[in-house]
Amino acid sequence: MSEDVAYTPFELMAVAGARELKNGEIVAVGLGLPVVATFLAKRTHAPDITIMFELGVIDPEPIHTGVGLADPRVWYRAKVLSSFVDMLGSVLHGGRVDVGFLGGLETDAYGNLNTTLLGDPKGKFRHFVGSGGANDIASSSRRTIIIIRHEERKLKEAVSFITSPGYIRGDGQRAQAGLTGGPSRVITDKAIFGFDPETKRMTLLSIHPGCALEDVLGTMGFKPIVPAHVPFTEPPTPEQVRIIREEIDPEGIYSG
Amino acid sequence: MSEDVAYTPFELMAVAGARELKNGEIVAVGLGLPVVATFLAKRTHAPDITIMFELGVIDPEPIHTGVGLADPRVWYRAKVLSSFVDMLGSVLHGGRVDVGFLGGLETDAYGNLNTTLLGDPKGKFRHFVGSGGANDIASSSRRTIIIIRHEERKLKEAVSFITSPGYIRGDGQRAQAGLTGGPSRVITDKAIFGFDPETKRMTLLSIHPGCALEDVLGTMGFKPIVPAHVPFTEPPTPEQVRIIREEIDPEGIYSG
Amino acid sequence: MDKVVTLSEAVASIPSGAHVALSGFAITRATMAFAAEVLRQGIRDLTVSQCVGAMDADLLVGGGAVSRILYGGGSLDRFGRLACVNRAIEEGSIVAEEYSSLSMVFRYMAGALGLPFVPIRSLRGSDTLAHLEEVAPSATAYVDDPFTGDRWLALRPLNPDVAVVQVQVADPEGNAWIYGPRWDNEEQVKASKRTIVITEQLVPTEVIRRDPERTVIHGFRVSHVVRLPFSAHPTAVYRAYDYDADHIRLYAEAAKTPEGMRAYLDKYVYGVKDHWEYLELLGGVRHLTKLAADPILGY
Amino acid sequence: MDKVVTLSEAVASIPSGAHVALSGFAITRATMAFAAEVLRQGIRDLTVSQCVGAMDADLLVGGGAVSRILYGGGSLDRFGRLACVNRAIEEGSIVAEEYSSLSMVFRYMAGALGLPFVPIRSLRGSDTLAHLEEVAPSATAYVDDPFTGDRWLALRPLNPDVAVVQVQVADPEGNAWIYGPRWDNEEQVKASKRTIVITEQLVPTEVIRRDPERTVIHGFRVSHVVRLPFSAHPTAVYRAYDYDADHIRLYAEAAKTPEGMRAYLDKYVYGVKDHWEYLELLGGVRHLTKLAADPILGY
Repeated sequence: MSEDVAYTPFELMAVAGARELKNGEIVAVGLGLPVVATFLAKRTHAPDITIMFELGVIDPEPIHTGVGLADPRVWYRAKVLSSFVDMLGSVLHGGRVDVGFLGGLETDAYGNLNTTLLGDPKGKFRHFVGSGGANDIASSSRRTIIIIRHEERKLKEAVSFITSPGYIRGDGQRAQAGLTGGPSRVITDKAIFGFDPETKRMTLLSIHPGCALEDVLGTMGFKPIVPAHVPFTEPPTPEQVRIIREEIDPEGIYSG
Repeated sequence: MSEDVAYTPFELMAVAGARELKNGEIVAVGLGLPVVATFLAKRTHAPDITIMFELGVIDPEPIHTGVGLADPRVWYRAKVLSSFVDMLGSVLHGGRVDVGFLGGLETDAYGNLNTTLLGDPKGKFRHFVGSGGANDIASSSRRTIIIIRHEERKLKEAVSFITSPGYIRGDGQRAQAGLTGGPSRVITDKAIFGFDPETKRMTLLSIHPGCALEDVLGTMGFKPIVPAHVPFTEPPTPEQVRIIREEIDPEGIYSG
Repeated sequence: MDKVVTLSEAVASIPSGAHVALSGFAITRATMAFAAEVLRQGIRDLTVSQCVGAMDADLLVGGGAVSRILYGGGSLDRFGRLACVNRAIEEGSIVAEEYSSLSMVFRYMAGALGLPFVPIRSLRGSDTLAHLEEVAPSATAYVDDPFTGDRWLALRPLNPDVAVVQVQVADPEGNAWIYGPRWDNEEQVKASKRTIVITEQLVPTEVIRRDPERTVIHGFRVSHVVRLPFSAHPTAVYRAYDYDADHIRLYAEAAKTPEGMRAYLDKYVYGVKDHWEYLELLGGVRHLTKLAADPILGY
Repeated sequence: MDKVVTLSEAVASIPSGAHVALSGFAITRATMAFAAEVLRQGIRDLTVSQCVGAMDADLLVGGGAVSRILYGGGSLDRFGRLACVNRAIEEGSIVAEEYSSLSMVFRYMAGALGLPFVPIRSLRGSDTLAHLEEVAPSATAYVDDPFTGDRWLALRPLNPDVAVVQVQVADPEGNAWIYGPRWDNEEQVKASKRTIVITEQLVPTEVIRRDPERTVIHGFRVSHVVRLPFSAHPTAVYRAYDYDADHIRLYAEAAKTPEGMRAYLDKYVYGVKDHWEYLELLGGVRHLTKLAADPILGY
């Protein structure tokens, strides 16, 4: 059975991400694992998913791996090639996006994302990619899913700079900012987290096979809510792993 | 010379309209004589004029006469086929239109246009075409030119319904409505009018050859400002008449 | 996902009282077969909207299916007025929210982009606005520019229940191309809760993927796809067929009086079972062949 | 009207201190030849803007021509960071107004449509907005929805002095087509006071008239048309040529240090007279032929 399948942590993350997507949903994705997860869902249980890239691309069928959204390789065989106003305006801001799939430098106990800078914003800092469409997707999607490496420096009590708001500091602060939706899942290479309906604080939902609770908690920068019973994450099926390796990411660039 | 040329009143109106257009200007036109006038200008002294139709057409070169803007005949050989948002939004509301060329059921002493209804708006009335893009063009063009038949019922002290504002009732009322620009000329089959810089009331500028001042004033519903000396309108040249008859409106639908 | 259905199935999805945005402009790409089927199914109390009124709205109003119209004015171009719409306005039998072309499309655009409102320079100082404020007090408001303090007219976003759009090319998912000017159609589709696509040509998605810059209607917005030839007749579909001038004249003449309109409806709408019978009544293939567009001219 | 000029003539029309909107997105359709010529002509103190920062902005910043950047963040995709832009921000040698992709394009859109401001849901609750309010207090404000009373963030319209856009097809008047996604380019052009079109293919207006639905740049908005092959190199132009991965890696490595960047500029920008010499330095026809796009794949 699936226990026998060998898979990488990234393949497990991609599969866990794919399981979060329902058929017929409209998904806004940045590049990397989110794309692998979304293509996997579309090729398995959710064939009617609509995949949207912010710069103006819907439902491409790439046959070569691209270096980023700007790479024509990822536009290949798209159904729509248009613009930011069309994608981020009429689809996202217009309220049509069900799921926003985001990664980042660091996230925190309330699902805020930082892709802008590390260090002291007022003093010495190192500047990175910034928002792109991430802030827009985090602000207007019905729900967002965060995929991030499970490291202490990446999972903090509070990010040093909020590029894309999650629940901010909890206490209804997201609603006060005029935003609905918010993060529903955080998927790492060790566990899957949700958010407490009341406090909006990150809550451990499942631990990946082979990981121990101490390991999960000992390698993050804050203490999430931990329920009495925490199940193991369902591992990938052989078919899911095959599709990732043979069809979606044959060069193993994102999931290797 | 040109005195010898036989021409119809409509041909004279078209020529007078063409003379108002400068090379390089962007012109928003409805169908009919305004189109004849604009194409004439483009084929003579103003080859770099940009002609725009509200529904999404730039610089067509029709070879057949159309029944209206919706007729594919008038889109033939266009450089751009797009949309209302592109034309009326990014070109007109964006502030790029130099001249709006309008006709109507009736206009008045302050250059307001009515294309909506005749009769009592609160009681018995007959409803017509309404605004289309006319109100937008009258509101956002740098200047507008009105072409209309010279009849008492069409040239009134005050129109019964302002579809497209001119100077409203004068006294800076147009500016109070947040509008700049306004009508610069009214061209009829008997005369050409401008507007007084102060009062914004219609002012007689020239009388077409063969018309008498009494005839002009006696066949309109209000008294315009009449300067001491009123010249005759310059008649069409043989070349202008030839271009209208042979190239622009060979079937004489608009200028016959 | 294959969304291809018959016209009657697509029309049956529209409840009485719905707000329907129509793709027609005067005598081009008007949803005529759709309008006729709406009348045959007895759907009532519709709100219809389009930037410039077209023959589809006139037929629906003439058939008594409309209680409210939002439009920027309109006509049958040189064939005449929208006689049924104008008569209904004059008699007060429908509520007419009259706008300008830009103010209508800005309302659709605001609805499409999720803007809470959109400022506009048009309408101010006009009786069109004064009348609009009476019949639709909640459609407009005033807002101060937070940067300059200037006062602007603000329009409320418009989100129709369904857009019905006549296109030249679509795939079974509803991804569609429109040849020629698109007037307000893109904004109508993006503002509407769902869209019914009526297409001349039905192509595999493979064809759409060959020229995706042309895809102005996204499949995910579409609930039904209907493939029906000459479904805009007697209006024109650029690059497919020309308008049927004789039939539009016949309609314009009939529509001048309620009796004439009644007779037109009895013969061309209620007198036929469906669009196929309508096409035969016109003279079938022999007549329609005369309307086929020239591949270069597009009409 | 024929507006075809050389790149140096077009660049010479841009005064120091101007606001220039650039068409690049990361490693695609970046205005590289333009940026190099700006540096050779010693134009300074520019404000540059684009929704997503690209290699063109990085080269201009690396060459010291930029004092302010408005962008939504950006990178060289997997080739690395925008090292020069990031270093300049870290050192405070340029002012950076950071937005998101949508808030940037909404500012262009408001400028294009003549809207006094545009409400948006993005940015609120973020440090991106907090930082923006510090460096550009006049770029944003708050406005109450006159229909619901809800408070919205409002963006000020953006009207650059000139848009510089890399396209695949243009005619001598500047009517132009863009193949592939257009990201913010249409809104940049429509918002800008004028546009410089840099095209791979120069075609007669006759060709434009054959497919006018594709014309996303209107000739009347264009002041100069430059026909220059591989003018986006080393970035990609869809359906024309692929990105030059080796050269981008070489650039990304060099840009990591001021010294490395200096050496890159001395060799590839100041070390050549013009774009033609640059192409020869790369290896001329023999090297460029390897980058030619496959007609089906587009890369």
